[in-house]
Amino acid sequence: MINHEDLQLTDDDVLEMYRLMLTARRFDERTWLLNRAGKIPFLVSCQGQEAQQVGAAYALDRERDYTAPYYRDFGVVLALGMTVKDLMMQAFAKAADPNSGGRQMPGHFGSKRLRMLSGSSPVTTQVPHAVGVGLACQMNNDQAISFVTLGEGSTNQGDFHEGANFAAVHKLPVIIMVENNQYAISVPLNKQVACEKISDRAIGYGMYGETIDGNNPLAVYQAIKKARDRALKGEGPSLIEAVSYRLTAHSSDDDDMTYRTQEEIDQAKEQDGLHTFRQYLVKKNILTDQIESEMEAAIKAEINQATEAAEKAPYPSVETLYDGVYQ
Amino acid sequence: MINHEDLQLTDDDVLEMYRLMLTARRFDERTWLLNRAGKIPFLVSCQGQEAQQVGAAYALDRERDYTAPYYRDFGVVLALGMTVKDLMMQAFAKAADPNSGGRQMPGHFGSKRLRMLSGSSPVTTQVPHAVGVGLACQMNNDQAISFVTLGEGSTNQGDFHEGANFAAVHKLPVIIMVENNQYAISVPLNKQVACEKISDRAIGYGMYGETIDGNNPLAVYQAIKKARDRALKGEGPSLIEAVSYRLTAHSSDDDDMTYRTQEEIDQAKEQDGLHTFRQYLVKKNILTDQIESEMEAAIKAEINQATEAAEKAPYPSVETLYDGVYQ
Amino acid sequence: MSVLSYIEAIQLAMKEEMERDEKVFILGEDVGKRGGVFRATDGLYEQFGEKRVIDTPLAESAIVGVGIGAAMYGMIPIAEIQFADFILPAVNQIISEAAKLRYRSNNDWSSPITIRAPYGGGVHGALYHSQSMEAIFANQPGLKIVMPSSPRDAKGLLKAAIRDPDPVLFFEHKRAYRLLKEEVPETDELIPIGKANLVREGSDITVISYGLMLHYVKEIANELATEKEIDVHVLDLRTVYPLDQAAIIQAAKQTGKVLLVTEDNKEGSIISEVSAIIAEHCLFDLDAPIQRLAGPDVPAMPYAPTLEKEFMVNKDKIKQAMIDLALF
Amino acid sequence: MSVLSYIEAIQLAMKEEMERDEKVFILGEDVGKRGGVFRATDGLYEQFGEKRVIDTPLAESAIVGVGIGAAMYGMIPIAEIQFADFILPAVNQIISEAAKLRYRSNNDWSSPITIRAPYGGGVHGALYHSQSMEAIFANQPGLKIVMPSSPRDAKGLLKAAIRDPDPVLFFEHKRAYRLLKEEVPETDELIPIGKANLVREGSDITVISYGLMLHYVKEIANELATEKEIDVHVLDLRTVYPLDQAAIIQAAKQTGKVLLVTEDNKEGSIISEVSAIIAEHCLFDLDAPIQRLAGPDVPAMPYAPTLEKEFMVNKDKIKQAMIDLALF
Ligand SMILES: Cc1ncc(C[n+]2csc(CCOP(=O)(O)OP(=O)(O)O)c2C)c(N)n1
Ligand SMILES: Cc1ncc(C[n+]2csc(CCOP(=O)(O)OP(=O)(O)O)c2C)c(N)n1
Ligand SMILES: [Mg+2]
Ligand SMILES: [Mg+2]
Repeated sequence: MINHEDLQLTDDDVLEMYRLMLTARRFDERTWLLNRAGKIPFLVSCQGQEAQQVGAAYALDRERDYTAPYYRDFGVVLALGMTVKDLMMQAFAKAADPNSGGRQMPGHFGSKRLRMLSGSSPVTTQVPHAVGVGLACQMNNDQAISFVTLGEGSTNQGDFHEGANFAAVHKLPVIIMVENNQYAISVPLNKQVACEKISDRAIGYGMYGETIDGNNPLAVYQAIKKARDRALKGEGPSLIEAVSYRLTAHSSDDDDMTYRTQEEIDQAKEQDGLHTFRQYLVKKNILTDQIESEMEAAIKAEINQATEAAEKAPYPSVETLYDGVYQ
Repeated sequence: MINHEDLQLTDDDVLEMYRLMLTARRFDERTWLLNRAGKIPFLVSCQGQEAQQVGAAYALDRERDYTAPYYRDFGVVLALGMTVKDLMMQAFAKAADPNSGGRQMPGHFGSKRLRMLSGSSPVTTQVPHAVGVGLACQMNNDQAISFVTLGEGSTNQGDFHEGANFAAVHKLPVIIMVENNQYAISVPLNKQVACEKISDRAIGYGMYGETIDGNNPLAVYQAIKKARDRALKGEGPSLIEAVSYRLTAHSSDDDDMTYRTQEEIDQAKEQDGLHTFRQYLVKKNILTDQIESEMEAAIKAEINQATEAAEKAPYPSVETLYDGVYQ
Repeated sequence: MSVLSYIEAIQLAMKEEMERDEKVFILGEDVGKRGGVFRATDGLYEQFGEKRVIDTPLAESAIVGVGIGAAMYGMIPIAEIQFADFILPAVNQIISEAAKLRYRSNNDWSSPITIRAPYGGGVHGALYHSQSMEAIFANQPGLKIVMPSSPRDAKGLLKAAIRDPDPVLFFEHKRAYRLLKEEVPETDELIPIGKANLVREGSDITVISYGLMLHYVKEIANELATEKEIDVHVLDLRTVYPLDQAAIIQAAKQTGKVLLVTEDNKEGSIISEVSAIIAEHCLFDLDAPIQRLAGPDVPAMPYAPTLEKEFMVNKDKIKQAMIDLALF
Repeated sequence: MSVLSYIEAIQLAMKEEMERDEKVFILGEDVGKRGGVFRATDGLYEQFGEKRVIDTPLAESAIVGVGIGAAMYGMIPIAEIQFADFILPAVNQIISEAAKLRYRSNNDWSSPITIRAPYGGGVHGALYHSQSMEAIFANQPGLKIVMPSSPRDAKGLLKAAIRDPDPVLFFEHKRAYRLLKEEVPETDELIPIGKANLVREGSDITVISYGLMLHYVKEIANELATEKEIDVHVLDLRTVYPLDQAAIIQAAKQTGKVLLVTEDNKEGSIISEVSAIIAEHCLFDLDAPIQRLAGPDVPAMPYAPTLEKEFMVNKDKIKQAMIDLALF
């Protein structure tokens, strides 16, 4: 495993990264419980992808850069400043949801304050948007970059192609990170694409491409950091493929046992970035038993409070239906 | 230059290829005259691309294969059995136009009899169609392949990406030939793409890719022949980029002097496939002065007759406007 | 006869057509092993194999475009769009290609594709899993748009769509999938596309609708007959494009008081065209302004239950509109 | 004041807005060196440079999508779609994204993009360079659709569209580009979006239209006043979505006899909604059925001049319809 010291990351940094990953995981687990208890109608899960999400977000300038996260990016948005309470408000579709005021489903992120572009449900539309932000950064000599994620299945949409090509032609400061979790709902990778690596698509755009272990947050951090440097130096966009595995069903509406086996999942769990990174931190003596139990307890408390607050919070009121169609 | 004997092409074959190329060129030249004389409202030109068009079509099984030619493919459709008269009927928008009965603009080809898919004006939509035909061939164990062309600018449309990826995943008998003539109307190649070769896009689909000299009909013949063999053997689709240069304005409505220089064009003319292939045939003593002058005379006569016939032919009658909306 | 749900009727229609004709095949996202995210293609992958029930890459323009190509070859594709909201990347293939292919080739080529897509709200689907998309396409000669209101209709209309020589958009209401159940004949029933269906004769008011809303209208019509002695004439459009003008005109003339119902946003909806047809042909037969009941003109229904409910046309709103019109 | 053609007015509107506000930029196919295939951006590349007049790759979904992204950042993009017919690959970006961005983010984000596209027939453009595309989008709350009928309107409306905080589709009639010329004030005139324009007061019949057709209607109204003493009330919709209901209702009531004109296919067109508004609000003010004059319901106008002429709504057809209605 890459050493965090070599990446100029402090022990506090990696502990914080782990805390964010763990928060995303525990939040996700809680929403499954809430869903099964009939308290929230829907969820879409990040389990198995926390490492790449937090590793990537950590490599950004979180005071400057623009992001267009996709629906699984709980790790990304937590790292960028969305709180557990914000996300719980979203899960419960409450008025206090900062993403959409309860208008959109969970996982549809967005916050102008956080320079996080509002996302929709049709996949891949965010790629051209992020490219447009990159164009605007370039036009305005803004020393910021534009970071966008999507699933590997979504790279087959025309908008991926058109957006990536546009970014490459204009050498825009854009990072496209593909979170390859091996499935597009039920469709396995080999029925989605025939190329060896999704990052091979970069060649056809004339941009930098690289495939990395998405289970290793440090590898992702490193790749995104370098991509960011290239972007700021005017060397153009990058296509980074982070490979992991979707550990849960696609969403609370899915039954993944209709198309894959428990053995396959169990095998993937051995690579789960949350656990391997935990082991790394334990071995380095950064994560002690005490720190870990305090961390778990704090996260649990935060999630409990958020759940309680969200349960109590009001829904958007009926008259607001008509607001915000036009300015 | 590749030798035609090495490709198992007879002298008659290459003479016929030249005749088709020359026919396309002379036809094109005539339509410019007709347009400037106010006799036809519009044309789109094939000049500079005849070599790749005829070379490719010659490599197909013209009794079996399916094609989806794009608007410049006068060389392709002449090789496939469209006649000069047919094309002149189209140029004049007459009822006898077999492509559309005068409903579509020149260059919008289609004939069920010739297994030539009907094309439209929005670029690149034909790529998924050709892939669908490839899928149907595979489903029906039909020993035919599906051949589709488009301009290099059009490879930036989402439909190119989606169609190519679909073909690759299902290993379909499809050949996508990109006719790279360096311009998309006024936009030069370097403002369209940043990749080194359009055929590099093949890597991202996991299909075979190759860039060839589109001015050499034998090189194109060879590449398409091999791609066809791969397709029939179940080895999947190919992306062939044939490089040439658009010698005329984009269409009769365009003024290319607003965005490129006459010097650039003059330089490109030196590579013009019609002339270099002519030289090859002359050097090989296949094209003698006598054969050439007879050929030119015959083509001229054919074009004259076609023009006369098309001028006299009736327009579609007014009542037919309402036909063919539904079966 | 057996009792089938709306989605079972749809599954059965496809199964029967695939058994009948080898050229029929299905393509779409998750239609294979998964049997569709709503399970409309349940069992078909097992029965017909992966070559006839194709899990495609996630790319709607290719799903439709490849389908059109296969149709040009002579196959009969059924393309599933996972949610109607996600049909938009395929609009160019549908409008520029499928709808115009026959016309532009002067009747030489055709594109007998059926495009199925679940539409409609009331399922906590939020902005992008709740929309009605028909109006976007309901001005494209060459296309047909079918929206069944019951299991029996769903089966008969889908079979007709599959056999139709022209492209058909087939929108299925996702809330109807498991809500509606009825006896569906085991015979090979085809219900003609392009014809509206007079589902109830009445003399007081005329209500014209389609899809799930029509189901509610039927139920309310029965309630009003007993509760208020209001006798409602109900026309199910079934095919929302092109419209069955003669049936609309006749239904409007029957009572002279017309209510049109859709769950789509109001401005620019299907019922606007229905209203225009009536205003053009039956003006002097009308005793009341032509009423339209529709969703509000906000982009789509939000996720929060308060807002979803406020958006959605429901039985209460329909009933009130019918009573108001009867009293006019 | 100087006399400008419709396309000169459009060019000038962009030039002035780009001079006024650095954030305004143009992107599209061939808009740069070439100055646009119709030359609407003529001279702007030279004046503002290649960073503000961007020749994009040939990909409409990216043109709109990148524009939306830049707009989210705070820029003001003017996206040119070369022909309105080729807007279809961008429909998902327009409807799912631009139109819904403000609403879905609860008013946090917005997308002040203007999308210009030349539409309309009568230019030997055949099936795919002649279409009217507005009806496809005229049911999407969050969008505005503007279609000017004169040079002065073109300039004032385009400037208003560029400054509008929400996405605007701006359809320009390509035959009007050089056909229409008039005095255009040199002042910074903004014409409000969302308001119809009463271009002529009259007492016999009301004609409502937009775009090039409105221009013809105006001309004929003047002819009929002298030739036949028919006094025509003419309303220019200007914004075809969302419609100015109050102005439509008032214009309909003014004469009680209404003719609606569009060059689009009839079924599902803008004028269907106009008719429905009138039928809902003015039924008892009407003295004649609401007439619609439109293109026939065939996919689009063919290339052959015989068929193009038969398809196209023209002055003769409009005049006849106006006389018929006056005599009703
Ligand atoms: C345009 C569009 N088509 C279909 C869907 C339905 N859908 C939602 S997620 C998904 C699979 C996405 O797979 P991938 O891109 O690999 O992302 P993952 O969910 O695996 O993270 C599909 C088909 C959609 N949201 N948008
Ligand atoms: C979807 C779409 N957008 C725009 C156009 C207008 N247009 C016609 S040809 C063309 C350029 C095509 O360039 P390329 O693909 O390189 O083909 P070439 O004309 O050079 O052979 C453009 C922009 C179109 N026909 N379709
Ligand atoms: Mg995935
Ligand atoms: Mg080109």
